[in-house]
Amino acid sequence: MLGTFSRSDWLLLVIFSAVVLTLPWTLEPIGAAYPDLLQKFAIYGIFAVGFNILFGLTGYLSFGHAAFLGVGSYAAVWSFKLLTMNVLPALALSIAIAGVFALLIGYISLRRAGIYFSILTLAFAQMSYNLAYSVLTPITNGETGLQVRAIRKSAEVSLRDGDVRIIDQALGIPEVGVPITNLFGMKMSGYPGFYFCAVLLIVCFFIAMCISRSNFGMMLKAIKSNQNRLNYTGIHTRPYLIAAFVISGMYAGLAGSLLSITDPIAGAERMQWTASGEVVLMTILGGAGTLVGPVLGAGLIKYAEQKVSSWNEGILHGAFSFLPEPVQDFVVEFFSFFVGEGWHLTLGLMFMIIVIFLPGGVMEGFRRLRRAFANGASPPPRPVATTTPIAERD
Amino acid sequence: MSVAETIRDDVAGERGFQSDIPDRVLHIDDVHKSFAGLHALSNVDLDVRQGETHAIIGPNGAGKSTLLNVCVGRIEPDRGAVVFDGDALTGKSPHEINQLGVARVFQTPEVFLDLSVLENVMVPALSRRDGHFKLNPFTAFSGETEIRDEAEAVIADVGLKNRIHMTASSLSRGDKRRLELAMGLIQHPKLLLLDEPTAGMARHDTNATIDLLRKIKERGMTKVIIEHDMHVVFSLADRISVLAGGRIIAQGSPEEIKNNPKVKEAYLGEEQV
Amino acid sequence: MDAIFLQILNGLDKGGAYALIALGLTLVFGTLGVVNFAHGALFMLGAFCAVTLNRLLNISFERVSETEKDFLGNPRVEKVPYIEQWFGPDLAGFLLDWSVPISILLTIVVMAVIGVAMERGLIKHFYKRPHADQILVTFGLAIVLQEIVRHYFGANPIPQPAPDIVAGAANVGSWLGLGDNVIYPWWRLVYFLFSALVIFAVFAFLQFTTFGMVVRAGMQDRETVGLLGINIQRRFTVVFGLAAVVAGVAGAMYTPILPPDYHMGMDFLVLSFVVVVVGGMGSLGGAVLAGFVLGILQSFASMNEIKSILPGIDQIIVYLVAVIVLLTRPRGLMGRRGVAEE
Amino acid sequence: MKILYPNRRKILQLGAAAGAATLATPHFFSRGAFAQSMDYRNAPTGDTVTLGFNVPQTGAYADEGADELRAYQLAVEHLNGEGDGGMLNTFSSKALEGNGINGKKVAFVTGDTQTKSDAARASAKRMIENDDAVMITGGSSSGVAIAVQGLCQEAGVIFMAGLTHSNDTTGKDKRANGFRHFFNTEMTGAALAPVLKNAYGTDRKAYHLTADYTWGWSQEESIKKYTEGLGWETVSAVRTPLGAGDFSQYLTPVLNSGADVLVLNHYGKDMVNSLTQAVQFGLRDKQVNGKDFVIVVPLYSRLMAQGAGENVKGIFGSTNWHWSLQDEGSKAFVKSFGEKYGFPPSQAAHTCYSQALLYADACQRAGTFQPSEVGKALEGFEFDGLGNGPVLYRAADHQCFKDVLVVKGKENPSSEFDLLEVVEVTPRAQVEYDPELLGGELGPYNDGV
Repeated sequence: MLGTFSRSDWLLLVIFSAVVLTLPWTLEPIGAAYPDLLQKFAIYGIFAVGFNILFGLTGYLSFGHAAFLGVGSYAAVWSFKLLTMNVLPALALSIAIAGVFALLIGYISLRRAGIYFSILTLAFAQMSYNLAYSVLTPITNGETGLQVRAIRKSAEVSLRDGDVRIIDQALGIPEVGVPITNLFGMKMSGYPGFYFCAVLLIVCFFIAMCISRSNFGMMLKAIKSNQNRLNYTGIHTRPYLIAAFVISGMYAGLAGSLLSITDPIAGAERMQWTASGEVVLMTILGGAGTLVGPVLGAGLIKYAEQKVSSWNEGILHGAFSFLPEPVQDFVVEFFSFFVGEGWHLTLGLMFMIIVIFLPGGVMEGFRRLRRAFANGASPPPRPVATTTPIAERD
Repeated sequence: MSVAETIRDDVAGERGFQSDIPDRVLHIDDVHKSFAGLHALSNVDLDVRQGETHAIIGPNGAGKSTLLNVCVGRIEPDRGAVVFDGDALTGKSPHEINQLGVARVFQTPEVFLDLSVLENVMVPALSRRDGHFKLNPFTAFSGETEIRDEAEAVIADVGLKNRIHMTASSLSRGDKRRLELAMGLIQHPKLLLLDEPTAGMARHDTNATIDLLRKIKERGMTKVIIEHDMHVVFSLADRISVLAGGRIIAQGSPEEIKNNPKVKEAYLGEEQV
Repeated sequence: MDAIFLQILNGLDKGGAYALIALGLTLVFGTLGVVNFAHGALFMLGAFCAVTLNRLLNISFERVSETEKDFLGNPRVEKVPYIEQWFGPDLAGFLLDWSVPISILLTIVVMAVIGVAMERGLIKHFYKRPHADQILVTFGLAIVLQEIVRHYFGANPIPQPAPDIVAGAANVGSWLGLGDNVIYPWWRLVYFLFSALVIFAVFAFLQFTTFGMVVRAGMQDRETVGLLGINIQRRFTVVFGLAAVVAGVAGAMYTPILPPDYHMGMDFLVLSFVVVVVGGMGSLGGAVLAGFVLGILQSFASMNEIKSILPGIDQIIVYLVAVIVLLTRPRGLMGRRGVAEE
Repeated sequence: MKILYPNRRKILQLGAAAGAATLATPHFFSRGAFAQSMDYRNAPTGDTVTLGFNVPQTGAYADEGADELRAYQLAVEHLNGEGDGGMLNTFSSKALEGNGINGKKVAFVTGDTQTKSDAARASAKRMIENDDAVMITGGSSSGVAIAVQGLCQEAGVIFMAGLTHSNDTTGKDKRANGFRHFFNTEMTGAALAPVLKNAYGTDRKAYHLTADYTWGWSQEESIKKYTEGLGWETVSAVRTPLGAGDFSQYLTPVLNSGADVLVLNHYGKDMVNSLTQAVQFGLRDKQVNGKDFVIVVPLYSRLMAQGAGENVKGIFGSTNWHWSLQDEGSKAFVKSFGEKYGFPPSQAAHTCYSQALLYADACQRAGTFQPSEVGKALEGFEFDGLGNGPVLYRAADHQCFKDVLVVKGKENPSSEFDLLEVVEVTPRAQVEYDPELLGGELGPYNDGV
């Protein structure tokens, strides 16, 4: 496999890795270089890369991927509560359980295609969310979210409120208060947590790249292009689709697991349809079907959510303090519409502008820029229609 | 095998119709299909022998495409059976039928528009080699050199060599048809079903296609061709069946068909023979 | 028995609202082929038309009160609506009391304008684009619309009382010879009749006008209608406007039941999509049927007797039904082959 | 003022001094994780101290969040000696001098909780990790409060809870670094029950509609406990999905249940909708068992009650504070808030303002911002003049104990803000309970080093 990567593929991987690992330096100027946001970039990057394996390659739009994110989170926290604070079992457990869950949902949902498939996945995710929030509280701790606790003092305390951590106890690892997740003693919060997520993001990116360049990936692309034809070509498309669904479900489970690893709490709202919608938006915003696009999209949306929402008027006044007073007031007034509590408006406008002017997402923008530079002229309009523009030859 | 055997014997006994053909590959037995009361096919019996090129002709709406669709599993017949090489095709899904060795070339090109010409041809080749499903996310597509060589050869055969890296969506309609043909050929099917392979092609392209199909014939591939263009039909066919109003009204060698009065009647004013 | 009867009423009432929202959604999808995530926002805008009319009627001049003090202890500034001064307290009182039903007139005009503007300015360019793009752009638009509403009206729900005469509950039981405990809010009965009327009107419009015939033909086979040389563009615009108006009046009339807030469109969005899909994408009859079926099932699932057997069933019933329907009937209750399946 | 300044400076540096070694050093080498000299997390080094205000700015509680933010901004002004000083003048502790806290000017950063635990924690983390906030405060729901409280415990900063009413915040989920001024469902039950007895008698049958999540259950349990203690019977308690919108299918069964009291354990939008619809169903005008049918809304929010309009008339509930209170503290707060913003503050605004002041005062008295020291200054602290009469910050569970207001929807409101009237101020002694009752453990303080 490795031998058949082209030189540009290797280059992409190396550049991607370099960029991801240097984020704590490069994002400093835009105020995004702090552990939590960096972790979120990496985690949601993984989520979006995985989602893209399903949506970008096969064209099947799942509106329920958040369910796997949630299941992964819960599985990880339960691993912390029952087994050990070491993150490796949590990772394995999350991926496995999310995979099984995805197999179940995928097996049923993939009996349908198009918008019917989307609604089936949405229905499953919403059921998971509603139940997790209410009836399943013994497993999920409902609204408050499932948290890691101190070792319980007696078996009467419910497992929600007191942990057992069989492995850690057996190994005699001492605990003071509520312990922190670790990788063989290395704390998984802060920057070590980010680097852990970043390495996994690079691994996941690499796997996605392999898939995209593989026979399997080619079949998925052929499904997107013309599923019917593929059937007449002797390919049974459903197992391919189920495999893609499960793989992307496992990516989501991994992302959910990392959310719990960097911050050991799992809440039901991670499964809500808005969370599923978010990953769809990330992928389309960055550029569905491209490798880097989803990661970019994830970064953009998380940045808007975390940073744009925090720019209050005071900060705006600070930023525009070089302007004369009346102009400054006007400018601040104008911008406060879009930032702080208005950050949703910015997000909505961003969606519209990108999809209207750059149908292929941010990556499309980069392509156009590159073409513009290469040609030294204005970029040619991109053919949107897939019908044949060329008349009969001869 | 035994089911097919029985069917074959029954049919042979009942109808006394070309009693026993040892090298018969495809056997269509008493197929009926009606859409909302309209009989698209009734009592269709047809045999295709090993290695022959069998043309099905008939006026528009005669049921030719429906018959082909029944063969590839797109349409379930109301009654009757299609037996291929000992296996009943009726009730099988399209991919299973293809895996048995039946490939179809579509009338309106059904290619993978987002993929390149080369990829379009390699996908069916992989299907032939790996079967209907193989989980191989780490087998590099670009590492399939053997299949690529073969695909390139087939692409050259159909005359798309200089378009090999173009996206299929940017091909002209005629080129898409060549691509269709290549996708069928690369599977080396036991039986190739061609639905009007030259429709819409210019004359010299048509001739090139005829030459190509002749060449394949030499390799011993069995073919069923639905065709309007009598020039193509008479250049290629070993035997011809004539379909009209959902029934087979005549069957025989090109010479016999040419002189069959019923055929002339059915085609009167429609096509020049 | 009474309980079941009441739950059927509840179901019909809910179903009416679901059907009205789903109707426009499926109409737009069936004719224009556009998945409109901003449809919920149109429902919300309709509701805020009612709020706006109420505010307009309440435009006041200020008068410093001689006797009363405000919360800071300063003399209270009283507001007197201009209409009270112009028309006298009786008529003004009547107008304010009936502001929700009256607002339908305003809603129709405003929503038609918004619908046409939206179609001309944005949706039109997305007919040929993939559904994913349509979803993204309309979702973005929905966010923008609701943020604008929030900017002017705040995030809190705004009460919109029904006219006094239909504010209370009707003793339905006494009409039908059931017990005295069978009472039902007047306004909900009004809403049910209203939704039935609107649904009927839309169907009649599509059934008995030439325009409607073309639209129905378009839903069957868009390309052919285009080939007939009919100016399909203009008709699309009208269809979108119609869908916006239906969603809008549904929202305006719903305000006494659910005090509107800027987010109500999103709350209804997922549900209305489920209704449309259960009914079958692009099927008007299916949308109405599914609306009522889901409404009634949801009501029954909330009964204590059922919840005690299946805890949490009322939380998931809608989705559960959607899954079952889609697995047994691939294209929903009344969907056609090939629509939205690519 | 805080976030963009350093960044903009950094951009300028980037332009001016290319290759400067300082730039290449990431955040975490230069400060924080490896700086051992500090004895607690985010110790302020300059002449300002940064507080983090984490409130819902989008979603259903956005207006409440906006009101909280207004209160915080007012508090910051007063702490820095601007404005009229508000409740600083009536506060019993005189440690604060109007020159900031511990001589440092107060700066603040804001964030959006979106009323989601994940978003709230992410936003709090940003303030702690990126903006060096030394204390986090705010929020409008218990789920968020508990999630952020847990985070602050791990990170080693103080959390001053905003509006959170669930018992768990200072019960099962209490943390050493977390403090709550707001009351809880236990107190609501204890305060409300006697008033209900006086108004409606002891022979009542109650029907509960409860929002199906932790806070709803907590509320239902407390009200049941105290009303059943009075002799009321609980006919049924039905869980309703959060954000159900239309509650008709849950309301019709009430008609035939034989119940004569409907308890709505809902908050926010759920409360507005269920109350509006219950009134439409004629429940307020009904007669059952020879008695007038009544509705009770145990936790009132004046801001939210506005959404229910006239439907709140005559309906009992409890609240943490109300602007119509006539003590000096409340009057001072209403005056300075009203003059600045043009309308009276909500209970959410009041509790947030108080929390900001209480934190500042504790720091001042402790002489440091170190969480363990500040916490000790708050533990067992008795104060007055913040609008609730004499209050105790109990050491055992970091919960404030104060008088609880029982209110009723006003029959003849004089303005759009004048929706509730205080019918009884239940004295503190009556709502106190044993800290062991609600379980949980504070654990040790975490200074974050």
